[in-house]
Amino acid sequence: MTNPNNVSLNISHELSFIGAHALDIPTVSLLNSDGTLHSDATDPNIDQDTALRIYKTMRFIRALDERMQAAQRQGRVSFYMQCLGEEAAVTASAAALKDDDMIMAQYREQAALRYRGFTLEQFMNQMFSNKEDLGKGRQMPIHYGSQELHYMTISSPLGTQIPQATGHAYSQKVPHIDASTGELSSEINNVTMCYFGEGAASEGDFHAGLNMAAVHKAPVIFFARNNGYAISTPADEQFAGDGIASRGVGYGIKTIRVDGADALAVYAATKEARALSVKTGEPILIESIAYRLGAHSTSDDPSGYRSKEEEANNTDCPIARFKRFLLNQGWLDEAQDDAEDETLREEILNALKVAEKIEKPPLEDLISDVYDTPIPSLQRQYDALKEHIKAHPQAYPVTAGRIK
Amino acid sequence: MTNPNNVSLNISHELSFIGAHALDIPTVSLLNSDGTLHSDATDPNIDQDTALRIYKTMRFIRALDERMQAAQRQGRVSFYMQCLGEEAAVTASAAALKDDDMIMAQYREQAALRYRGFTLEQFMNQMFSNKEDLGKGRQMPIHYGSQELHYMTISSPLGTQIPQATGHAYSQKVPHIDASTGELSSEINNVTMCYFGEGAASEGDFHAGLNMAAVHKAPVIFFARNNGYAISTPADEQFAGDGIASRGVGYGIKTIRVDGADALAVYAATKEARALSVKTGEPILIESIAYRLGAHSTSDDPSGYRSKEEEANNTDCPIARFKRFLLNQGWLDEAQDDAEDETLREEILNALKVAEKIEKPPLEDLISDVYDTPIPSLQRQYDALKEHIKAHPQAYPVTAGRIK
Amino acid sequence: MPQMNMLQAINSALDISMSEHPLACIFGEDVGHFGGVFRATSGLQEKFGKHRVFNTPLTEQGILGFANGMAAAGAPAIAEIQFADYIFPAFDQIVNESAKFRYRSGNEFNVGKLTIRTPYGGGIAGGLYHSQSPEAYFAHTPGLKLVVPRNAYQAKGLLRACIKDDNPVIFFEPKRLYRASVGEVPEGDFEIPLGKAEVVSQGSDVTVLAWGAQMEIIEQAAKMAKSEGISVEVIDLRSILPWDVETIAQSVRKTGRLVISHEAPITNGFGAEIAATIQEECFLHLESPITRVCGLDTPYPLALEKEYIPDALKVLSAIKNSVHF
Amino acid sequence: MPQMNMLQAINSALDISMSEHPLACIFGEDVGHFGGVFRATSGLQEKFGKHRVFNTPLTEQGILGFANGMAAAGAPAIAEIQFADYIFPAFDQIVNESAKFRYRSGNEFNVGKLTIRTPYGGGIAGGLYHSQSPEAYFAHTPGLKLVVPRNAYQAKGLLRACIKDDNPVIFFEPKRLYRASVGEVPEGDFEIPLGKAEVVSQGSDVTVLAWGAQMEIIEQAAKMAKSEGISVEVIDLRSILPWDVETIAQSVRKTGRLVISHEAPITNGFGAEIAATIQEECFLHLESPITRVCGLDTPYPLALEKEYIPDALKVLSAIKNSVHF
Ligand SMILES: Cc1ncc(C[n+]2csc(CCOP(=O)(O)OP(=O)(O)O)c2C)c(N)n1
Ligand SMILES: Cc1ncc(C[n+]2csc(CCOP(=O)(O)OP(=O)(O)O)c2C)c(N)n1
Ligand SMILES: [Mg+2]
Ligand SMILES: [Mg+2]
Repeated sequence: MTNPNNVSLNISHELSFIGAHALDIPTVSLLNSDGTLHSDATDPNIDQDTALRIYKTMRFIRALDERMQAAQRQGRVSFYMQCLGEEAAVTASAAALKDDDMIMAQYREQAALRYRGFTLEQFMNQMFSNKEDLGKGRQMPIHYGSQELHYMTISSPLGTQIPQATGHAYSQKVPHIDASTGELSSEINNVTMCYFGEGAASEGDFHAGLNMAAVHKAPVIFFARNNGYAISTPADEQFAGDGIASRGVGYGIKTIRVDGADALAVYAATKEARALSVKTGEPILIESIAYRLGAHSTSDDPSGYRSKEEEANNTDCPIARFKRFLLNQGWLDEAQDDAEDETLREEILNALKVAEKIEKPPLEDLISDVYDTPIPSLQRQYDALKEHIKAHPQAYPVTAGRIK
Repeated sequence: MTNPNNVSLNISHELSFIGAHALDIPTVSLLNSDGTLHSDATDPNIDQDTALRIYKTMRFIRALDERMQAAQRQGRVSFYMQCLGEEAAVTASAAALKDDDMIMAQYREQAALRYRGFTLEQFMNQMFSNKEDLGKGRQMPIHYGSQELHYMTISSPLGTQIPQATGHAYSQKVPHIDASTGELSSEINNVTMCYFGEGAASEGDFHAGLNMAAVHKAPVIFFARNNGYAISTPADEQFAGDGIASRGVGYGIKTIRVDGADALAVYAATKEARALSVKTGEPILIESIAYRLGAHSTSDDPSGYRSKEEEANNTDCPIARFKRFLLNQGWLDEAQDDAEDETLREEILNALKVAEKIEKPPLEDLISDVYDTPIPSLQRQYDALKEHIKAHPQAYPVTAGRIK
Repeated sequence: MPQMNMLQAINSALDISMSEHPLACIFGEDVGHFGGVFRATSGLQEKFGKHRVFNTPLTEQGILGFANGMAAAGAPAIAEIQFADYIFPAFDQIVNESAKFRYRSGNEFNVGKLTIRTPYGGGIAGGLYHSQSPEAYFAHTPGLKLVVPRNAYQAKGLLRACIKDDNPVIFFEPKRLYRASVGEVPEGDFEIPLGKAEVVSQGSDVTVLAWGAQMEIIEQAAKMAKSEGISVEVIDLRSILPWDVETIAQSVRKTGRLVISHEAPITNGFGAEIAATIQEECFLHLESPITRVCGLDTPYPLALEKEYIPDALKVLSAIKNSVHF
Repeated sequence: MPQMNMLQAINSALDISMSEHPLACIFGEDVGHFGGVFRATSGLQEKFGKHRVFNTPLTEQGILGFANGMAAAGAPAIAEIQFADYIFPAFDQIVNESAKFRYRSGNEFNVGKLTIRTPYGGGIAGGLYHSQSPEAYFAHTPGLKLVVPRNAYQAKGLLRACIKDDNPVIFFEPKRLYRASVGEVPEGDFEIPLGKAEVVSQGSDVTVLAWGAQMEIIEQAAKMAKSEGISVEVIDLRSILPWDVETIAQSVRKTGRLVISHEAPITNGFGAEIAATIQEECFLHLESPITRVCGLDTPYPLALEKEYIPDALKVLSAIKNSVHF
């Protein structure tokens, strides 16, 4: 569009409005519910190792989610969030990335982290905010992060990671730009993957992040998890457009909508998106459609805001569907799988028992990392606190015994 | 869309992306540059009185703009912003409203205010921030506002008026809702008109305002003035979609793009938008395409960022085009018009000379209106200030003589 | 009088306010059918209709923008921000818009009918983003009023006053006390005036001042001090803006000593303003430096929350240091 | 040494920083080809390329979100907010994100490479929205550093230190002095350490403290006071966070008196924190109350700006009142 207003140039002399839903956006689905490919589907030719890695990740997350939900009910952890229903969306999209592509997630994407190799112990240490937690026990359960695994630590304020992902991705592109032409001189090594919910997509940060990515051609994949709810707020009280995908054209971003309970469709779409993005630098928007099968978090009970009928009509389990695919392919032995699942569940319970007994972080960690090194006033506050605790050790049992 | 994810339900088995510019958005134009209607154009059947009121408003604003630009160069006012090139966009859209529809503008819409009857003296008093200014001399020149004329006082932070317009419009709808059905029980009396630039449309507030208006069906007309520039930033460094209009579908908002230098097209589109909105409550997005013929403001010089060629290619004067239409209609006598313009320019100069001599607001106005009534601490600060000024009258010549 | 917890008291104030004005609306994330994540708006959508009590999309800047517009149209706009930690995306709409609306227009327009409700504060294992006490961020903003209740009774009376006040007000609700604070609260309408502190218990040796949930802590410290023979005058500030300089100054002129406590980090918290003003007002009466017992200058932590918070023991030590200076 | 005005000094610091790190980027509204509305980034796009010095869309929250992401990737991100009055849409990204990035992640990630530059302050007939001094809004936020230079030399040395510092820093530029402050500034690289105040001139009767453009005013007041026989110690705070308690306390222990002046409204401005801390640190040395000479508690006005600002005459009166208490 080579005119100052940056708009298309066709002129019309007739007064007519563009319809509120003028775009026709399909949902891409490849796998039937019985685990066979739709007859006319593009076969993504997934390899056996990747497929099994996806499957085992999903199975792990399901087991972890069930265990931790129960643990919260027992009062052993304060809070938990399950991924129920969205395991394929998260896992298969992460599988389509390179393992060193940065992931900037919202909070319900523990499966992507697991896919990268976050250990059972690491999950547990975070949730029990003990001294082994990489985050030093500072955030609520499920706020994971790992520099080593290129998984940005989760931040509770919604939407903030969206423009951050744009800036992060842009920075990865800079070394590939030929300063004289302004063009890419080589394929970009990494994309940045940005997950968010359809609720968070209402934040102003969403608008800024997508618009800037389009204008500056930042290699970022925006992965919108439309699971129908933001806590109690249903999608039709969240937006009036056709999902999140209908927004892509407003930013000039190539967009695709996928069945988020279909691991193959998610995998194929994300792989293609990544390939496009590293070649051109341009961002891609993917909207995944899957129903939040569980509660928002352990703090809520969806029976207060959604009907039994609706829940009964939406029970599509992405793990079961993918399992059928693997069985059809002959890549999985069901009996062995069941046995592994059994063992896994025991391991999880044991890891929980270990992690809940590990002591909390030391007092130093109350003030470290506010700055790269503590500023003088904070150091003084800390020294005074140490004296106070030494004077009243019985009141601060968690740290008193360990103060130097 | 009756599914929990609030998306259209067509399924595809083929992996293909929606193009970054999948919508084809025409620009509606009715008047030829010679002031005749395009042969296949929908005739909006504007009446003579309205047409002349539009024309005289535009002519007034052009004269005012030229005079005040010069006055700033002479150091008589500190700042000014011209409407050059966008007079038709602003005036004709305001003409399509009812005079008591609230207007929430950005800053370059003085023509809308004039159309409502803001007097030359009122313009001048604001720009000279004298004691007759309705705004009590508190804001920079061009930050007009009038409760009587339903024109919300201009606020410098960009984009903030967009969600405000949504809330304002929604509140006007509330009395028309039948509480038992949730449906409209009657046509809504008023819409809210919200003007903003294509630059301001990048703010997060834009996203919030449009999305909320669509979800809550607020009778608001979003009028995006795409004039190609935000200060020095050209539209193609502002967005990568097809103008602002391409965003409508993402919110589920009916949208139209008009030639903003074509008063008839703007009038017709806005009239139609208003009619739709009061009937259904739904918001409408109008994008006006017109080139900012002048500088951003008196603080800038566009030769630093746009080419002579571009400027030479974009000289479409909306006033001249509409004048030709009026002449064709036989509604205007050119000689009389020229004479009126002459007189007008003298009146403007005289009004300027009067306004610049009117004294500044009294000291009380430094602290009134922070709250409905001054809080005690502020009253104490004021009392101390009064004493200080009384002790040093020579240092505060503007107020010292008038302190009680 | 019936017993209510703080949530019930707030709900009752909202109910009365909605009945009072036909255009009044309550909105925010999840406040509709669900009644809010803490259930403060429970039952109100059923009573007043989906058009007057409704969920918004998830955008705090949008909620406040919408609220400003509604208030400017003359309708009571009662906006909820789900957690005070999430009020920052709305900062521009509050600080640059709500606070300056009347002034910049020369009173042609105003948003006096705006009330923002938001749960704040720690002590609930919420970590960085479910624990903040951001009142001081707003206290530097002429045009706003800021109010914090300490119990159910105060919550109802103050919230009613906020909604009726003709200025934009932020009402910070101490979420730790939502269910914990139970007491007698009149069923009907009543108001507690804004801008007035309350001397909760009289004393002669030292004045101790706080607001909101922190009142419980200083009252506990005052009791401990009493058993050590120190007589504490306990004051609830209640309004942060405007704040009641006179009541505090009068008390400090009597006791000669002042301890201020708040949960937020100490640096540039509202305690700073109080200390700065009172050292000036009471310079010749002060027998020891004014002391602040506050959160440390760190983000709000999780595992070491107990160490972080200004608890009764820390307040007690400050009281003793002040008295034995 | 060459003479530079403050804009040239800033431009030079930016130029050096861009040469130093191949991934460093400068971005913001109109900073590209145009060189910024004040021309602080003039010539830099031509020198370093459009991919490293570029205009952003008009979204402050986006600019800061983008900047946080870039800094998290390890690249120096130098973001400009066109006027400090427009920093509030980015408040959440700064206060909830930049400031807490390192802490919340246990130092797995950080945005230490972030520097925000923004012109602030009044005295230019800018009214409500081109005059604000919002430093105090950020001063309540552990994790941030805040810096304000008083002249061209300081601007270059401090900005270089901000960019090299491994924490997110906001650099407030006194726009009234952009062209007015001219002085000798080294062509080459140099740094002025953060967190250190500077005693600009020694005195014995009273300490007067300010920062940024307000330094000019207090220096003028100090001169006027001198002619009335009062010896003023003038201090430039330079860094608001962390701030140099020791230098101020030492001075006040010597003079026994303190006057603080800032342009921002008095209530909960950063003067409050200084007064609160110093009355505690220097309690036994204070001979008169610490006084603040600040903006009134109103939005920033236009026609009556002269009456509003804390000018030299007002500072002088406060000095005299302090000395003759
Ligand atoms: C800025 C902000 N506002 C509000 C919240 C509170 N909150 C936490 S999760 C949530 C709903 C998010 O819904 P969605 O984005 O759809 O993600 P989902 O939970 O469905 O995965 C809300 C409102 C928050 N964390 N941050
Ligand atoms: C929040 C905010 N950021 C920045 C500015 C400074 N500013 C004033 S006008 C302007 C450009 C606006 O461009 P556009 O919206 O296209 O309107 P136009 O001037 O073209 O009519 C900018 C950046 C501002 N006023 N508010
Ligand atoms: Mg959701
Ligand atoms: Mg523009």
